[in-house]
Amino acid sequence: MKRFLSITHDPIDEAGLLAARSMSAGMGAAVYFSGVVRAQEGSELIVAIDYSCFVPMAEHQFHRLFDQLEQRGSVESLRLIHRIGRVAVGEASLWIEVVSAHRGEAFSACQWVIDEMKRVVPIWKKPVLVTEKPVA
Amino acid sequence: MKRFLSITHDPIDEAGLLAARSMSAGMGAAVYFSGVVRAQEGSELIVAIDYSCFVPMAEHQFHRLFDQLEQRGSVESLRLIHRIGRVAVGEASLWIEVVSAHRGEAFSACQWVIDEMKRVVPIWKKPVLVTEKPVA
Amino acid sequence: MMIPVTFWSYFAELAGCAETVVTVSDGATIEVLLKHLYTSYPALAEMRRSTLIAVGVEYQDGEYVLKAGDRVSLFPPVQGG
Amino acid sequence: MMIPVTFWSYFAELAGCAETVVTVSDGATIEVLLKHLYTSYPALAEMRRSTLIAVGVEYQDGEYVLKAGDRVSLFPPVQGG
Repeated sequence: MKRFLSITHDPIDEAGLLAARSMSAGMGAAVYFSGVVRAQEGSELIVAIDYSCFVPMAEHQFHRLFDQLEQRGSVESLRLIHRIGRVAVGEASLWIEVVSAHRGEAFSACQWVIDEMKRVVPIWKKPVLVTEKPVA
Repeated sequence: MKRFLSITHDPIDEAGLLAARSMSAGMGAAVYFSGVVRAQEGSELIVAIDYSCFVPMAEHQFHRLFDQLEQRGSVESLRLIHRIGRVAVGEASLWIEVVSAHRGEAFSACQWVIDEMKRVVPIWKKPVLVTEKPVA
Repeated sequence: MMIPVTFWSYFAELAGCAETVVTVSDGATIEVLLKHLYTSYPALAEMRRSTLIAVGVEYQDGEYVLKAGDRVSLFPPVQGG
Repeated sequence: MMIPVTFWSYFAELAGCAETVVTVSDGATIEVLLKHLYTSYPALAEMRRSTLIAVGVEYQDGEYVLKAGDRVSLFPPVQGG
């Protein structure tokens, strides 16, 4: 299984990621997920989310998940980018692409990775409220 | 619900579709599916699929599905492009994007539209075998 | 009443044509129209269990009562995607 | 044995610092280390039911026996995405 993981402060370049996609002739499905910061977190209006991350552990836990997925044998490629630091409302914090022979596998693998990530990958959110002063 | 439907002979321009995406501040999830023609159809090696379509009925049936989705109220935008005519191996025949507040809704709506399409939208496939002569 | 009928996908190959016209009496159902059709196109009769039927752009079944101006479509299971 | 401990996310705010060092005897478990920690940082003790513990980059529980060189992390439930 091809894998690409990036935990980065940079904005997620979806167009660039798309342009770099490769699929072999046996593959029939690509499923993407783009998770975007919403203007509301619970009942509060926010302008951004500050993501913090224990990076070495996050990378290790992501690769453990990828290892498990690889053992299923149905996914050709998985690319995942998680942004950390301040992510403004309307910007993507997470982007995942799964390439597989069939769509069922691609959809289920993509959702599985997100579910498992939310269980084991050490990343945390801190909402930046509308009332707060911006960080320079 | 914003909707965009195109049944077209032209190649699917994923980059252009991505660039044209709009999401309001309340939306947190975009799920995309790209369905690509595989080199094998059943047990036979193919070079392309010829898609035929009863276009007015296909459009009508797609919009009936979109109407049902709209009644759920959770999807902000749905864009669907189905290519018809000859689609070579490795090229996309179908592209769908669903934008929703939450990822669960976006994933389920995207899969539901594909499942229902395969049940009711009058589009048919004819594989072009490796041995066949190309159509000029 | 003359009802135009269109065959889609490989049904056109089985029928040997993509379109035909069937004359039925007023108040005839699709069931009646199919009986006429299957006499003329026996290869289609063999596919009857996996035949989808539309009038205009809506699916209908054998009990549908045909009206002047209806256009009928016959096709095999759909395969989009 | 001196074990460095890191607090992540709002656990650092509750503790008032992001890192500390706890001295435990050889063969001590994480359970023992937590007892020391919770005496010094009572605000963390209140979070114990929703505390995740890692040694290095792997999750561990209270029964894990600490070794020289281990680095412990304490943090609240994760929230990626």
